[in-house]
Amino acid sequence: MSHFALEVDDISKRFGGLAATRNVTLRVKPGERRLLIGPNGAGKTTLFNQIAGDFLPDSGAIRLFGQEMTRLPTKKRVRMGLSRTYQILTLFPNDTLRHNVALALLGTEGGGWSCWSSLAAKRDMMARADDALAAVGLGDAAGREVAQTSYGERRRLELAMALAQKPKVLLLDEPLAGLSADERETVRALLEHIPRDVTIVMIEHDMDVALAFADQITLLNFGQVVLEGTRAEVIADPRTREVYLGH
Amino acid sequence: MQFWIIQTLNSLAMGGLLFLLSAGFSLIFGLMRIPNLAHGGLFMLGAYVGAMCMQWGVPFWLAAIAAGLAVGALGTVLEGGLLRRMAGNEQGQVLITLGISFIIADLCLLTWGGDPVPLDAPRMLRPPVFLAGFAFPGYRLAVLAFALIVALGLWLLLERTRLGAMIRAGVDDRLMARSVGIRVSRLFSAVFFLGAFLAGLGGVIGGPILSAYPGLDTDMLPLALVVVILGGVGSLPGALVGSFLVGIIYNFGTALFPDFAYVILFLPMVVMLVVKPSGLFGRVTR
Amino acid sequence: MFTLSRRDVFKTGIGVSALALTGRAVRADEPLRIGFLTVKTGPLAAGGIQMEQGMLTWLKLNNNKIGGRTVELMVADTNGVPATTRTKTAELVERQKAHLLIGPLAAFEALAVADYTESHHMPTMGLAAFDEGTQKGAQKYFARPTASAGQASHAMAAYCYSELKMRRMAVIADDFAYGHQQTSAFLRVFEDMGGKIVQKILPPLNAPDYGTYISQIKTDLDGIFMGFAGSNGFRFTKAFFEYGLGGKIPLTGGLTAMDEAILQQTGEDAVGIMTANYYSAAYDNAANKAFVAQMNKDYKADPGYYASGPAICGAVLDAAITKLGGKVDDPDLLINTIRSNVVENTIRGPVKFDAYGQAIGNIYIRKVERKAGHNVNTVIKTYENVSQFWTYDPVEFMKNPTYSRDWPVAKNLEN
Amino acid sequence: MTLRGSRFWALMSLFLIALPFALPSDYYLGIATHALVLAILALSLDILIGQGGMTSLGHAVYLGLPAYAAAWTMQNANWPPELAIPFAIAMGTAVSALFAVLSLRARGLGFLMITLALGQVMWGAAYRWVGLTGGDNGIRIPVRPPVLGIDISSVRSFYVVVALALMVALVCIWHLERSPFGACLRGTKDQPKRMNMLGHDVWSIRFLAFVFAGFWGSIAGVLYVFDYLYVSPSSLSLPQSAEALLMVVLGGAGTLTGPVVGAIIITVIKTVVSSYVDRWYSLLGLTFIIVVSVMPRGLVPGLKAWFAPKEGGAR
Repeated sequence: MSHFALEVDDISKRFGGLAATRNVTLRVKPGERRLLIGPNGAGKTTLFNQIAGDFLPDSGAIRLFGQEMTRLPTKKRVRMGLSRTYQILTLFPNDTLRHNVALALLGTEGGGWSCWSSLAAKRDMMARADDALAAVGLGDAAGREVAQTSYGERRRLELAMALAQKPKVLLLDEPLAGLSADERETVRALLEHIPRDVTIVMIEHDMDVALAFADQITLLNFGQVVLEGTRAEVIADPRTREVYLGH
Repeated sequence: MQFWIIQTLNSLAMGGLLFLLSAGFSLIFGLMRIPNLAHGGLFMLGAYVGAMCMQWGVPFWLAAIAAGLAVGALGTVLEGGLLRRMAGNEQGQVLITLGISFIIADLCLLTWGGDPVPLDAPRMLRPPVFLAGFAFPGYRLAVLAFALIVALGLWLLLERTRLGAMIRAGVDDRLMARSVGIRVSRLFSAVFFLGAFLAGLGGVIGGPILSAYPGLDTDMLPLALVVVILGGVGSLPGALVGSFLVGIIYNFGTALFPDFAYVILFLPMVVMLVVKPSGLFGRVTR
Repeated sequence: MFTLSRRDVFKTGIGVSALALTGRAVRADEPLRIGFLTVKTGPLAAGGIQMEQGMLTWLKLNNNKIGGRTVELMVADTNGVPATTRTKTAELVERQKAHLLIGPLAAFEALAVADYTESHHMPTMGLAAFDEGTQKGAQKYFARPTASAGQASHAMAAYCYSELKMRRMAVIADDFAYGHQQTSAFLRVFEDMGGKIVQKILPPLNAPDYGTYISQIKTDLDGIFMGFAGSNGFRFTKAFFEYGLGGKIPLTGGLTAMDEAILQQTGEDAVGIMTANYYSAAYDNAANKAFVAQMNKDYKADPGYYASGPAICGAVLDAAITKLGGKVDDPDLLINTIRSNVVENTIRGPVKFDAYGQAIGNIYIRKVERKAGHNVNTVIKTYENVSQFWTYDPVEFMKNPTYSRDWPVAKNLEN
Repeated sequence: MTLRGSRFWALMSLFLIALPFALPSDYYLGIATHALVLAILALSLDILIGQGGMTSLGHAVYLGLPAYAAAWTMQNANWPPELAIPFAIAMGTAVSALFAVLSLRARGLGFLMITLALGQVMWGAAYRWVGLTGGDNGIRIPVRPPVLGIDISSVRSFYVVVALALMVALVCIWHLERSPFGACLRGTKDQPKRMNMLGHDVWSIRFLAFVFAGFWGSIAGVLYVFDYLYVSPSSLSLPQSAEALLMVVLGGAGTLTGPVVGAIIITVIKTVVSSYVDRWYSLLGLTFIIVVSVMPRGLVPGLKAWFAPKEGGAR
């Protein structure tokens, strides 16, 4: 069918008089690492929100592996293989890390309607939650409450939750935001190790890590795609300087 | 024809009364997100204090101001002493304001007894006004006029003063208000005072129509809720339009569909909440 | 705390064993324990407080004795909530071992405890005016020395038709059972005599304002009958005058439309309003004069509907228990004596009971007069020996539905 | 954790078994019964508040409506209680499903207002629809009928029924709390958007929680009418809803014992303390203010924190 893992086809979105997204087209191949860059307010997160289904575009289409999902509710998109992390941490602070990952697993695997059996007694699910945590180096912390972990650990928990869902396409919204140099290196290594059957679209401001990671880069400004290309192409293009530095 | 004219006048007069009741409620609700369930109690307390002042010989309008100030002061104390610590704790606020309303109701009963206490309108406003062959109470027209004056005053306060600008900023976005250096706690005290003042004032102005009696608080609070839900939380035009809307629904509704009198106000409230939870003029969505 | 619970255990033990032996045998010098159900908190407290004042005043005037026995009055506050009334009744009966009950205030409260008091064989002096209590729902251990909801309305209707020569009238009442029963009773007698009720308006009990209803009142009426409770009669009358209708259409009313409790507040607007009641603070007999004087002295208020009821209960009980020589341990004997007695000198005049436990007595038509800046309900006509069934045959009467919103059907409404 | 769990159940069972022996008379046992019926109502409301973060001010609907349904079918249609009870519970639950659809349009204070408005509509209907409900006079049941041939007319036997019902409710709600569904429900309370992004159907989770609350509320409603043998509009009024809310918040939302403790305290103030303190109404108000000021999360979590500081997160 389609050769693209994620296909954003000419979508636009207006809020009142303000155009948040203007005719954005994005075609991401399976296994690709795509980086979205652009100054604050360029519409990167707004674009993510539309891909995730938080709100619907006014026009255009969004497809996942050729399957139409423009108007599907978020939960269906997740079941189709889309996962996402947030720039601002949204975790369940009074629960354990294991519990957090279990909620992610319940989201894709179902089983969340069971009202009688104990969640803690779902050994299989708990084991997989622990595996997911171990994969991001949090194996020892599985039983701790989120409130008792460091910021860097929470960033990794975000990643563990998304990866536990075995996504086909993963949207990462600034996974390095607010991390120290050491932590950044840890997360970078984790990202490197994500297998290539997961397609990744990432928003990131840390150019050192991000540029090295990305296959293709898309530059957004004022809700529009300014240019798209490989690392070298985008760095070389004068429009990049223009967008970031303003003339 | 006469039916329509006189019920329209009734609706407007009641709308005016409801505006005096709910403007303060809306203000507090909108800015501080506090569902002040003691608002009915403050309104009733205003009516009793006004009646007491008038028994001491204080003229009506002065009594209204005095009751407003007294209730406003009480509101400020309650806000600073109890509610401020509950910021963000919705259930806590509900519980505390309910507790306050219990105490106000009980102490009013203890102080003024159970019998209704009448409040007399100023003498010159008492006789009915004759309009095209039928009589309409002069005082109710005065209440309408007074409500419009209060609305205008509040509008000027909100739109033309620095305090008003801060309040509006706070209603729209509290974080932003804080970040531009508004001292939110003092602003909250001021708004709570204003809201409670309006409740106390409204109690006295409404007194000649409603009088002061035990249960006035629980009769009035749901009306304030309906007004605010219909008009939209934290919006002055919303409170005004909501008040007149409730006046119209109540007067025409009970006249045309008397069988629905007990639910006439809550059905529109349900419909509004289901269709447009933010109300007609609501800026606050959740 | 500990001692309290131990004493309770002890008491319970005595109570249980005593009950097992002799029913309710207790020492003779023991006080007469009266459970008094009233409302002292919440929106219905106005009437409840007056009830208590009336009871205390009567006891004070009678040296705190009924039938020669010292009274231990156990006052319970029901908050006007049926569930609480039920609990409080259980407290009075089971924990405090009341010999008899007086109250409660509201009809729905009385209905909530009716089955309980009956099954516990607890003699109860009812005060709430609801027709069921002494008609189809009549109970063995129940006696009401005041009036059913419709009892006074019947007389008012007769007075309006015969004496005031009214033919076209409107009725307005609170939209709840007590209001319905008052207006339906009025409607029945008035229309049976030949009059017409052309308009029936039922504002909700918690109506914030009567303006909208007053605007609907027809202008070509001979009179209006009001079936209001609490402070609503006062609020309606004030609004009636505000809308310029005062003096244009005569106002009449039932038991509580222009009660003494709201009479002063209504001021000059009240003058001329005629209401029917089993009592008036202006009724002229020695018992009432003393009662009113004491009420004035202690509470600076004229007794009305709520305060008078317990005082009448006091007199009725006094006569019955005196006759029994102070013995109140047999509930059947007590209630039968109460119901078979004729008491001449209560503050409402003579009282006797019908076969259903409802008092037969005078119904007064009272007209508000202003004397030295003070409103009084002057008695202008006395209907003697009025039964709750008026002049109808009780059996025939009770074949019909109980007075309600829908019965009797108002056939002459104009719209 | 399991140890603590089993200790809780042992204490709770002991408490319920000991109560009839500890209380000096049937009168007090009757009050205990009233309190436990309301405890079930408070527990049901706590599914919404404590687990789901949805503050309802109209929960008395699920007390009053099934009470009316049971009373009406038994008194006016002569249904046996074996039929009337399931019917009443089904009806309360069905209405909760309908009201959930309407209420879940809004969140936070909007939700509170809409539940309040729906409650007022039901109250108005009960008050005004005299032909069906008897209006303010309500519906009486002369004697408590036997159910399944078991005589429950005495105070003691009915206490056993209520205590058993409370235990069943506690066990079910305890299971609910620990279950995957409970975890999801609490997730929607803290982070609804994230739950959505994790693939959960947030609306349906809330809907189901609302229906659960309606179901357990309806059980309380049926017990209520069997307890008082009377139902009137006051049992689905705003004060009754507010009282249920107060019980939950006073005792501590999101805990199993909190709503039970709240129900007991408020019932005791209303029925026992009010016999000794004239101004008990003020005292009730003062209690709310003090408890909320000193222990914003309620008595049970507050006391736990008091006695075991720095344990955190205990439920």
